[in-house]
Amino acid sequence: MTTLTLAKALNEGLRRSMEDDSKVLVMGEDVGKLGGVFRVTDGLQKDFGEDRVIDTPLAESGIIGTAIGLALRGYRPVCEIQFDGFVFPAVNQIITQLAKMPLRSLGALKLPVVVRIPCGGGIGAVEHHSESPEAYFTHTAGLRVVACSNPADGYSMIQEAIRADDPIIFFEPKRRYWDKSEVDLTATGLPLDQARVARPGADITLLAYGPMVKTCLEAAAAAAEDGRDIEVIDLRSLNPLDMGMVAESVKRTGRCVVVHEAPVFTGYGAELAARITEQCFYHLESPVLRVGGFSTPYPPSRLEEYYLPDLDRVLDTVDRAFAY
Amino acid sequence: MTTLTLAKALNEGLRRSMEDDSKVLVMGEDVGKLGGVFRVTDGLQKDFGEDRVIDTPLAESGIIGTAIGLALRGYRPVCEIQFDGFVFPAVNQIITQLAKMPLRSLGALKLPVVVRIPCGGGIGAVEHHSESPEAYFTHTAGLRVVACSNPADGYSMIQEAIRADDPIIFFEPKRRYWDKSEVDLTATGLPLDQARVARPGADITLLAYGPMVKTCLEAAAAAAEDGRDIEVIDLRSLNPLDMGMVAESVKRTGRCVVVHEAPVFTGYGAELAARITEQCFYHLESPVLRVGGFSTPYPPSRLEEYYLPDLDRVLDTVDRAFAY
Amino acid sequence: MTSDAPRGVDAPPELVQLLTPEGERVEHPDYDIELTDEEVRSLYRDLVLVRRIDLEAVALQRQGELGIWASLLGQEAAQIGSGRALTDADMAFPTYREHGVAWCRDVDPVRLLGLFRGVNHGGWDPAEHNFHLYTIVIGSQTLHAVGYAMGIQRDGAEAATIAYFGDGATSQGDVNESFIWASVFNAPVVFFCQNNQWAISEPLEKQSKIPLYKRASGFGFPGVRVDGNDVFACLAVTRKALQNAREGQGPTLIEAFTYRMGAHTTSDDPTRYRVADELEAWKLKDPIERLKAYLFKNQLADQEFFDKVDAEADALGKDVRRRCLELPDPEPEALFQHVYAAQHSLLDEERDQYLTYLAGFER
Amino acid sequence: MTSDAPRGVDAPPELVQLLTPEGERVEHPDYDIELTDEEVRSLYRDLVLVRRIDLEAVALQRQGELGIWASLLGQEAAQIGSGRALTDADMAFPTYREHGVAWCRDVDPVRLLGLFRGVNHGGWDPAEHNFHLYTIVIGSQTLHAVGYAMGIQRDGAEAATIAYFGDGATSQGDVNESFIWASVFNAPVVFFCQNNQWAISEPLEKQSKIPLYKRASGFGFPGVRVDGNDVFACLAVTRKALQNAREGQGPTLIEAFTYRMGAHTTSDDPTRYRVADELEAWKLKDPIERLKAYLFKNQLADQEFFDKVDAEADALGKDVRRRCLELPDPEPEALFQHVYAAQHSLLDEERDQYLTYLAGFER
Ligand SMILES: Cc1ncc(C[n+]2csc(CCOP(=O)(O)OP(=O)(O)O)c2C)c(N)n1
Ligand SMILES: Cc1ncc(C[n+]2csc(CCOP(=O)(O)OP(=O)(O)O)c2C)c(N)n1
Ligand SMILES: [Mg+2]
Ligand SMILES: [Mg+2]
Repeated sequence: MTTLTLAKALNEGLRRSMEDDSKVLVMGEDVGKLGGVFRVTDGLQKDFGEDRVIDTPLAESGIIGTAIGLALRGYRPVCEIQFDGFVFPAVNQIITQLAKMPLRSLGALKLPVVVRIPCGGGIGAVEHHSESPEAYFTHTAGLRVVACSNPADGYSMIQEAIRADDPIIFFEPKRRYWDKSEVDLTATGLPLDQARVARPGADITLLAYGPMVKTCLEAAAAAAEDGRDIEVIDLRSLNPLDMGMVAESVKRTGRCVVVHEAPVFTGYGAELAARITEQCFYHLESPVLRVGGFSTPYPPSRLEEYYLPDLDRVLDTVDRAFAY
Repeated sequence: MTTLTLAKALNEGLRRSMEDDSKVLVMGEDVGKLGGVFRVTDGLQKDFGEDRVIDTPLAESGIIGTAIGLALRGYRPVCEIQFDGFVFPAVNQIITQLAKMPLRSLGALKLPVVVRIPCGGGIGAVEHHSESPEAYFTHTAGLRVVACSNPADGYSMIQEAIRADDPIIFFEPKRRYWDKSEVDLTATGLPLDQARVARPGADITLLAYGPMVKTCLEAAAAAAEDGRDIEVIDLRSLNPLDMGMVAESVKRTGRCVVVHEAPVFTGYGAELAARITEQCFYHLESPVLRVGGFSTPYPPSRLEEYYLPDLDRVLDTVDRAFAY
Repeated sequence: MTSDAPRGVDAPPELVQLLTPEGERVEHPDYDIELTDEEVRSLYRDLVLVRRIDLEAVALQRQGELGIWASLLGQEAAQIGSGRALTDADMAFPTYREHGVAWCRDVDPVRLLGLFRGVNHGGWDPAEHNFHLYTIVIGSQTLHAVGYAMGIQRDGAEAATIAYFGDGATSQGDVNESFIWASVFNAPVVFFCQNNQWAISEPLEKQSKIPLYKRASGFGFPGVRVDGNDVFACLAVTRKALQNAREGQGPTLIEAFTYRMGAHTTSDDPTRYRVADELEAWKLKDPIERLKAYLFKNQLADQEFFDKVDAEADALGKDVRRRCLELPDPEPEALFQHVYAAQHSLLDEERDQYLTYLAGFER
Repeated sequence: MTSDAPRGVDAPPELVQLLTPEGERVEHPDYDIELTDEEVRSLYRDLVLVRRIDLEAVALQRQGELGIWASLLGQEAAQIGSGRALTDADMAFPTYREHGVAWCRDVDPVRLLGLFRGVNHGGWDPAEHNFHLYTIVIGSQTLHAVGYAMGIQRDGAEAATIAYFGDGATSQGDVNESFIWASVFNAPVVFFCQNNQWAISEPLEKQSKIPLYKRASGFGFPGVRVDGNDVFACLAVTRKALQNAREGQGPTLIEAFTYRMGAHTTSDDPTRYRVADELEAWKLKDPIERLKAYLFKNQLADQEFFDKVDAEADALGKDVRRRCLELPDPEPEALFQHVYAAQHSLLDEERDQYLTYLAGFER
């Protein structure tokens, strides 16, 4: 076991993938000498060379489009989108090409492309640097969408994502990049599509992923002091969803609150609520409630503490769930 | 009253808007001499000239980006995206600029841009010509999203959309372009954000918009023969949602099925289901069920009859709702 | 653009032509081509056969057997010329209109019909033919071609890619980004733009004020305009550009100056936006007629040869038709296949539920 | 690029310079400029003041009063030169670094700080200053500038727009699309690219193999490279390009060859990717020093003048600092304001619920 930050764990995961498979490439803006603005690719270009760690022109559509071409030639590109808000120029290549080309080829083509996206707010940044665009991708058939929440998962999940033969949108909670925890550098083979009980509990189920897992754990700890036993599930994979674990938990607790940073309206939480309600209808003591961003663009940073779900808003919603 | 197809009704609505306000422009690929591939802009260039009906270069990002600039100069551009599947190159301009610029300006700027998108399947087309991308836009704060379902609404809604000061994504169900009905050409002032009871009923509420309204009406007619009284609501506005009308109906009927062509997973129906469940929890006799596309890219046309929700699938889901 | 001329940003101003519309062989200082009689005849045969396939597809569409068809009529020389310039190791990235290139890459014509008939979105294995799937979203494939070319570089392979696109496509951001990437990485890629003068109803002036081949100069690589109805010139110019690419000299933009003699697709009605005269003028530059005239004049082929090719074309047309009608409709299970390479629980669930639902009707 | 020279695709090969780094006034065949002594002094004053504002902002960031700051250090001449070329009727579309242009457009410097402090996303009314909001998504604003210019055309107004962007931005699809639109519609727009040699850590070679001003030739309009550290040349070249645009001669691409003397932003650490020597070399070309030398040499200003400007700069810095600290934090209600122009039921509901929730804490 080693203690690593999430950024460093991802860096180690990338490094190991590149060592294991010479077809793995890293590409994006400033991923080379700079090591990425969050240093997730730090040192990789020095060790693997400019042909495998590619500083690209400043064009996100170009990054994904050429990554597709490289994948068609047998490479396994790992693309970095510098910030969540800059994925949109690449959305056409992601939605119309990356997601659909395998089906278009009737299975002849595989596109093992990983698109890494630092996501979410809470770092006091300017506009476009704090977005949570996961719902755009979970709604896009043909993509797998995952989000890591801690160093150990980051280390393992990035390697599994690179090993997978499907295109994967890989979300990294940027405000957790500097959080540290124990990582087993020898761990391998964790399935990419399994959720994780981050904290077992009996009274209500909190569903979260990425940055909100920590917030939910804190909320659960606070609630425990008041004698409320909250279960927190870290979904890890958003598409596909580990519905087995989710349904088991909600049926057991009878109540569920979903937490994410993205706007609630047509957000990923809507899918969770709708699906859970359908599958657990007779077990629900209250409707599945959602805590998330408002139906507004992400606000300037001096307002983000109001915008982002925090311990208080989570617990307030938990209370609302118990009020039914 | 005049009998018009939906395509012609939209054409008349555009014409009237252009007559009423010289700042209204129409722009897009092939909107000029050709009148658009669906002829919705037929004859407009002849009558209003090339400066107001602009055949643009083949670049969707350019269409929206320059429309924003024109709006900043006081114009009211109505952009045509030729087919739903080709909106994605414009998504960056729509999401990061069109939707967010008014807030960015603290209200100093208004962006009265209408983005017309022929949407949905059922016309036997090739890939990318049958998409239902509404959820990407309903999830994007700062946009209004509407969908017309019939000639009378099309005629009125396009004019209201052009008159509105907010950016609007305007969906037109392409397989209904040739459906005819009565249109009152003197009608004005219909609020853009109100749903409509397309068919009153007492037993269950069907929610639909755009192309699926007709399908739901057919399903309701068929169900009536079996003595089941289905209410069909045509949402018209997806964001904002006329939750008042929806909740009133569902509370009254106790059951609800949502129907759309887009994939169910993280689709707009998820929002409806989640929101309705929260607001009508004690009234629901069964969970809100969803009928929609599968979690696959839109299939080749010889499979679309299987992919698209039809009368049978809607009624099967209604049956499922009653089985709870 | 000889290989020893400076590979700068200036492209030659004239149209490269090796065969006049009247079938006269002409010389060009920078391009030449040596072809055996047999090769010339086989080029002719290819032109005729792909036109025949195209006509058959149009007819099939008219009869309701295809949902739509994008005709290559008039663009045969651009496609056969460039397609025959490719080696087996080269990789081609087509639009939706490259039926002639597909022919050169040994893709069974019936395979092309699948997507137009609506039984699939693309019916061949790109790796088997080094011919990628048809791409409908304008311009997207140019970036794939550059990425693939970057892969070739990393493999140290002796190969290049060719990216096909139309005049309208030059306006897309992706196409321009692909120029940047190709230039910056010196990628072995040839950009082959068939300027058929129209993007549906929009004439070239809506996309560019200057000749398209000059676009390359803004990105630091050579552009050349070739007579797109001259199969010799298309072959020669593409061959040289590919060779340059393979030798590490980077990308070239080729503008094949040609004409879309038919409608944009079978859904289109060109009488709404263009005058008949234009078509008449271009008919005089027909790519097949000029090669036929050349063969005749130079006694490289006799009537018997032409008759034989025509007969072969007819047989091919019939065969394509027959096999088109035999194309099986996909089963509903196909909806759920090949979406993901690995298992996907959501899709499995949806498939199982749906097949159960369908089975209910059979009972 | 004189106005009577052919407005073709060839851009002049050399750097336009009117003032050497040593402060010598030099002639250029195509560009000249007549400035009164007072105007020269006022240019100097602007350069010094905007540098001072910039330094103050950097200091404010270091002290935690701003979240981030994008310094214009080194780019003052490019911004003041081009900014002063604008008439009131012209409209400017900046990136996030155009503090000097904002100054020329009479935007109170404190207004610029709002977005960097995090109290808003853009704190001025663009129409009031004909200076659009800062745009962070690289390249997006170039299309807005072209659209706005198309509006000017439709209005028949005597005005032009100027679109600012960096060297890195030239790789974005949007920027290239904006070139196409500008060219096709002959829009009155000037593209002003500040090539400061770096896009965060990536040197120019990652974006282009050839000088950036040559990009324009591929799109059919003139490109010119100007010494971006020479305020006279920037003023002269931009003035002429704007005039051409207003007169219906279409767009021009100006590449202002300059240098980002600071970090990309205060979050950046340039020592990771560039050598200190580079900065030293560029310091010799400092835009302010050369104008100061010129003023001295030509006895257009004495020490008293320079002292006065410095004092004014200090006062301005202090004032900006004081008013920055006074910027009020937005109230939570602001979350919900200005998202839509008209009423929006969903937002109303969310606002009401949230404010009720917040009120619960006050009790
Ligand atoms: C991104 C995108 N926008 C719009 C379309 C619709 N469309 C199909 S073909 C076409 C014109 C293409 O013109 P060009 O590039 O010249 O190719 P051609 O069809 O003439 O071969 C258009 C606008 C599309 N397929 N993709
Ligand atoms: C679409 C997009 N991608 C990435 C970024 C992150 N980013 C901010 S500035 C920058 C470099 C810009 O370089 P350049 O255009 O040369 O302008 P400069 O900052 O040097 O003035 C990058 C990559 C962004 N803002 N927008
Ligand atoms: Mg064309
Ligand atoms: Mg730069």
